Amino acid sequence: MQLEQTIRAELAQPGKDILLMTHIVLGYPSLAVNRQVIKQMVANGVELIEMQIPFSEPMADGPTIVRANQEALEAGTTVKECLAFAAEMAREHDTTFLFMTYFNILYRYGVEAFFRKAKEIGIKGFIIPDLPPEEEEEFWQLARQYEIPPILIYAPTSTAQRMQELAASAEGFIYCVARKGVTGKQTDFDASFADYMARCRRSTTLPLAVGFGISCREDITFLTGHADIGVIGTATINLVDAQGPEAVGPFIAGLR
Amino acid sequence: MQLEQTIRAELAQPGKDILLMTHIVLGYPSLAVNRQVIKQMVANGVELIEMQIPFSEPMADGPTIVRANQEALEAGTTVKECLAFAAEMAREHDTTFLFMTYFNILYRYGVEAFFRKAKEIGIKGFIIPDLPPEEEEEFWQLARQYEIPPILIYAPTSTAQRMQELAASAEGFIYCVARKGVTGKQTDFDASFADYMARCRRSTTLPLAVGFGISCREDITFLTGHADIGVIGTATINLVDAQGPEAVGPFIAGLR
Amino acid sequence: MQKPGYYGKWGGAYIPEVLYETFKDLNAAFAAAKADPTFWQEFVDLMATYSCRPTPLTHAANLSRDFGGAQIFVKREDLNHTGAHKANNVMGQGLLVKRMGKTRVIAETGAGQHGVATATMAAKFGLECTIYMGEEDVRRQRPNVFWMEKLGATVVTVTSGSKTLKDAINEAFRDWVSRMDDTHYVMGTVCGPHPFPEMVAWFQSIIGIEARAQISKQFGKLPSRVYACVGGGSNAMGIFQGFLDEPQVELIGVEAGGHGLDSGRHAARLASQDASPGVAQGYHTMFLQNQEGQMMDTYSVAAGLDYVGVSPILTDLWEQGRVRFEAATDKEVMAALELTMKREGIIPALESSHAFVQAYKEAPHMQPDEALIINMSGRGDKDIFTIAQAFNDPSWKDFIITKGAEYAA
Amino acid sequence: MQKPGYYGKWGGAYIPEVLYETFKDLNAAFAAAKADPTFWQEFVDLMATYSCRPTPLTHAANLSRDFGGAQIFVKREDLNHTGAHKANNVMGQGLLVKRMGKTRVIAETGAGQHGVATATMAAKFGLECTIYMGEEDVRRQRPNVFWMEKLGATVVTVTSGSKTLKDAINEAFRDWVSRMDDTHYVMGTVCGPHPFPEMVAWFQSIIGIEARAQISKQFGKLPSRVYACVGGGSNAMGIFQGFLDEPQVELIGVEAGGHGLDSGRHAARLASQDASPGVAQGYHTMFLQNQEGQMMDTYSVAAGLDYVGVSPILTDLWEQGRVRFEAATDKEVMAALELTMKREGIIPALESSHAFVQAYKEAPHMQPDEALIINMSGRGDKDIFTIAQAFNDPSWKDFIITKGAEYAA
Ligand SMILES: Cc1ncc(COP(=O)(O)O)c(C=O)c1O
Ligand SMILES: Cc1ncc(COP(=O)(O)O)c(C=O)c1O
Repeated sequence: MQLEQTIRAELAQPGKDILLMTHIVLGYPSLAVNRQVIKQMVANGVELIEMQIPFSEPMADGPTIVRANQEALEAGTTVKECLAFAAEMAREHDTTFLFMTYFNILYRYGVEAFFRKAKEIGIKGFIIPDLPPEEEEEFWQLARQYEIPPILIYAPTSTAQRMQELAASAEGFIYCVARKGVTGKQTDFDASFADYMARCRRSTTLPLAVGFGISCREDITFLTGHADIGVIGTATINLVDAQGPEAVGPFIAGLR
Repeated sequence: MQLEQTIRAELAQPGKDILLMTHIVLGYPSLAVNRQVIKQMVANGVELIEMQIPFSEPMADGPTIVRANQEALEAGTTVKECLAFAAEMAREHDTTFLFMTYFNILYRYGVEAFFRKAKEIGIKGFIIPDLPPEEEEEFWQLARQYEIPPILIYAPTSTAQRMQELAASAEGFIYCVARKGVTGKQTDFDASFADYMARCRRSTTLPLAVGFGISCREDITFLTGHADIGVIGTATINLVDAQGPEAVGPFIAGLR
Repeated sequence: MQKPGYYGKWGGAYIPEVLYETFKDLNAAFAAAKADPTFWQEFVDLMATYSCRPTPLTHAANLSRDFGGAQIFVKREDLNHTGAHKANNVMGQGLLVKRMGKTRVIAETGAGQHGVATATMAAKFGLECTIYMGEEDVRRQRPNVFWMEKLGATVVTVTSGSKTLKDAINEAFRDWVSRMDDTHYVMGTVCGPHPFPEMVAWFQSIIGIEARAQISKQFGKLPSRVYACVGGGSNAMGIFQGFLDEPQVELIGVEAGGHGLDSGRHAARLASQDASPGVAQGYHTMFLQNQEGQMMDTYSVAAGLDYVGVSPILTDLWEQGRVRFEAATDKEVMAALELTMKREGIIPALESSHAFVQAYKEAPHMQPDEALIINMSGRGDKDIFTIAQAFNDPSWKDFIITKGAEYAA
Repeated sequence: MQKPGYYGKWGGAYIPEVLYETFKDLNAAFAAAKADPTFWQEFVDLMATYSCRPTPLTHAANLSRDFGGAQIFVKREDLNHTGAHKANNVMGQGLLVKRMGKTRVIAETGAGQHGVATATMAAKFGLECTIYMGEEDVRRQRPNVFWMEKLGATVVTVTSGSKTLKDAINEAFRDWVSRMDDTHYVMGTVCGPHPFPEMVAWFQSIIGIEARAQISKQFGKLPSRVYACVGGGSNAMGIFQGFLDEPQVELIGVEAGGHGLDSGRHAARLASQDASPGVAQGYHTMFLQNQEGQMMDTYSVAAGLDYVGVSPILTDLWEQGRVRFEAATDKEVMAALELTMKREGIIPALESSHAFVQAYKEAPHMQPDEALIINMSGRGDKDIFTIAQAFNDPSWKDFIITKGAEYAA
């Protein structure tokens, strides 16, 4: 509820035809660099930031994020540290922070304890790619109880019926995966993509985010009108790897 | 017939309690060395000489003779050369020469042609270890026709009945294999050996040769009384290998 | 009623949304196949004419005598085409793929056994085939890579994570989410999201059906105990299903004890104290993971047992007390392997040898009028590099050194 | 009447006198076994419970379709325990050894297949075991040496002659003449002195008995042609016996063409002009020998076909025109092997691949309502060193170089 309202409010601002959600793998290459990167993202107007708590089995991620997860863990990043870091970020920045991770991280922490902690920190939503609404009834109840919406996902393979099913229990926004596959590969924004977005739009009144393969101004320009939020994931990781955290500001600034 | 008479005549000579039969692999190490060795054998009183025509599959021979066969062949020794060499030896020396070889050599030459040739050369007997009397009827007929006796073999495994069977078609002498196994290993001349020799003796009136593992004066001394002929095989090959052909004369001279 | 795909609280289908329809179709196709008696018959016929089912049940007369206890019977899955029980599952899924009209299969492989079986099935059914294999395992199991390639499969080396089986599974999922329309993922064991555990268990049940009929015929009564090694758990589930409804038959799963349960270098989930409940690779089971839920590096001399998770069905049976779990160390495994070769002339795979260890420990304490069955999940001659190395065989090493020098020249 | 042990003018028993009694006993024991129906039943039961007989008859549906001619069926001797038809003969002789009360067995081996099978049988029957193997073959087939030793056998490297199979046979005979009282020589093929050809053919006839029943059941009528590779000839005799009395079934033996029949580097006795009648290794047959009767060096990519002689029974059938002989070159063999792997998911041994070559040449010219059977005498995965080398596989070579360096360090 709260998340959707925040998004609607941002979109209502003049000239804001599309919002930006960026992604970061906590602990990669280090929390210190994460801190710098987030600072630049915020400074350059990013509206939502997805913080991925690293997991050893990132099944739905592509090679870049897989490697980032792995190196973050090898560097000793713990869930505890990630939570403390997230608390710091939420405190410092007036931006919408979400957690992205795999279900096992919550499960081992204790699902309710995790919700409680996230609430306390000020996290506004969860993205858990390996948790379909059919599993873990308790999780969905806790989400309502703690008012932290788990962001549901549409895929190009989702039928209209499935989309409606998902929409019925969705809150905040819907994450539309731009194409089949994992994160980090280029997406073709062709006619079938427009059809897909139209299908998404028909099935729900919630804002739509589009992610997977969004990496440049052209992509964001194309998305504008189709989607409410453009998600930049792998692109910033590659950027930081290649040019360091300072490159993030100008990159973000140039997207819209 | 002829062969048995020759042997009996030799044995009738004063002081000749036992005859000596020596063995040579034709072409090993060369026909030239064979010539020297035979000369010394004859000069030192050997009564019978077994000339082995080399064969690629000397199944009944031990390592030393196997190697000798192989090296003779590798050096290019042919059956034709062996026959020519045998003819020369028989011409030069007034000694009893026999051919030892495997049946395939005769078979490929033509069995009758081989008998004819051997007769012409003056060969007095054949020893063919892979030809039992049950095989190759024609061969046994030719043997009678050409009066070249194939020397039959007794083994420690031969029953009294089998010995009698063999004796029935044997001529010249009987070759008693001293022990199980192949040529070239030491033989234990124990009580069971004496039993074996007694069995051999009971089964036939032919002279008995004993071979396999006879290598020194003690062996010959022991055999005297049990056997009519002592067969020296591998021992001379080893001697020539180690000390050259000149050592053969003194060795033979020292055996009786 | 229990939700489908759950075994007690274990199991489930924790899958990315993009696979939702794929799993819906797979569930439907599997349900239809299961309901259709001609499908099972087609499967049995295929296994009878292409593999050599029924595989024999061999009485290990020498070892039974030596131990002076139970009569030891060995279920000979090693005699399957491609050398292990993996063929049962793979050929079954192959028939399902044909029904679904898909044209491409993918699979993970650890030991390489499942990869070879899948490549074989793909050749037989005319399917395109890609096999994911951890870099570590590619290094250890080059012969299997060679055969997969020769059978026409593409082998992709997985360099992420611990570069072993679990990472190959992740990578296969990544392929699948990219290309689900024409592709079926041939999961190699009774793990992963529903319906895989149920499906793989169903195809592998052919082992237990046969074993039960065979022991009754050859021994005249049920065995007292049945032993199977447990990696993911497919061969164990396969044979156990023949006896699950007979409470007097004790079922024993044997996990990889590696350097010992205290060493931290093992892959024992249910036989050790080191595993805890978790959700990964699409299902809920006991995993070897740290406090925070990160999977640990496991270890075993047997690549096929070297895995962090275990079948949710077995976890449930363990929790119920229906299946007892034990672990065998590498050392015990090599000794049991050597003994089995010398006394019975059979060469169990390193994986299978784990089951032999536990049976040999218990046989002497049983009665000669009792029987036990060991499931020999595969043959060991495929493992010559690992086995010869584990025995530290000097002439083998010389041979490899010489060959290496010859190739390098 | 024909003398026993003769097939036309071929065969016989050219044995040293010291083995006379041994052969007498062996003939008697074999005759008694043959006359005793419980013996054959015991043999069939053993093969059913220890190996996996009946081995399947697999319809190679893809290749039948590809060639558009005869329906191709493959008799799967590769699925035998130890991976080849050699097991049939060895287990049969093992039962005979038990009857004779001997406690030690010896055998020759070329490819290593017969050695492994004999070592296996010896382990199973609790016999002492020595295997003779040419130095060349030990070098080529180290994995088999490793398994023989692990199975408890002593492997003796034979350094005489050409250091290959024929020399191993000579050496085994040398052992036997030294120690016939407690020792049986398990001859590995339908060669050697009587009663070996008859005995080995008898045990191997189980292949043909099964194949005939299977083709009738699976195809509804007899095959038009049956193909088998011929080294000594045991797998060929095994399957041919199922169809010898049906003149409309054409029988084709395929020998090793090596680098080609004109090259002089081959092992084709009956399919080439290079062999002539001879007597060696205890029997009379066609040998590859020179004018004076010295055996020649033979050559084949398949160690098991690399032999100077051939079964006297097959020589007789060839002379009678009942069996047609062809040769397959190494090159053709590698191509047929590759095709069979890719299209049918089966990996024939290099030896067996010779039979596939000829069948593939002829299948297209036959009718789709005709069947042909290929006897797949063994599996190829045992031959990885030879096969990977023959394919000149670069990653295999890298793997061996790396392993070699690791061991050398
Ligand atoms: C021979 C063999 N046995 C057992 C296993 C373990 O798998 P599971 O526990 O699924 O039977 C494997 C896996 O590769 C294997 O190859
Ligand atoms: C698989 C296989 N096939 C065939 C042969 C050739 O022998 P035979 O002609 O006696 O069947 C061998 C011999 O080692 C073999 O291993």
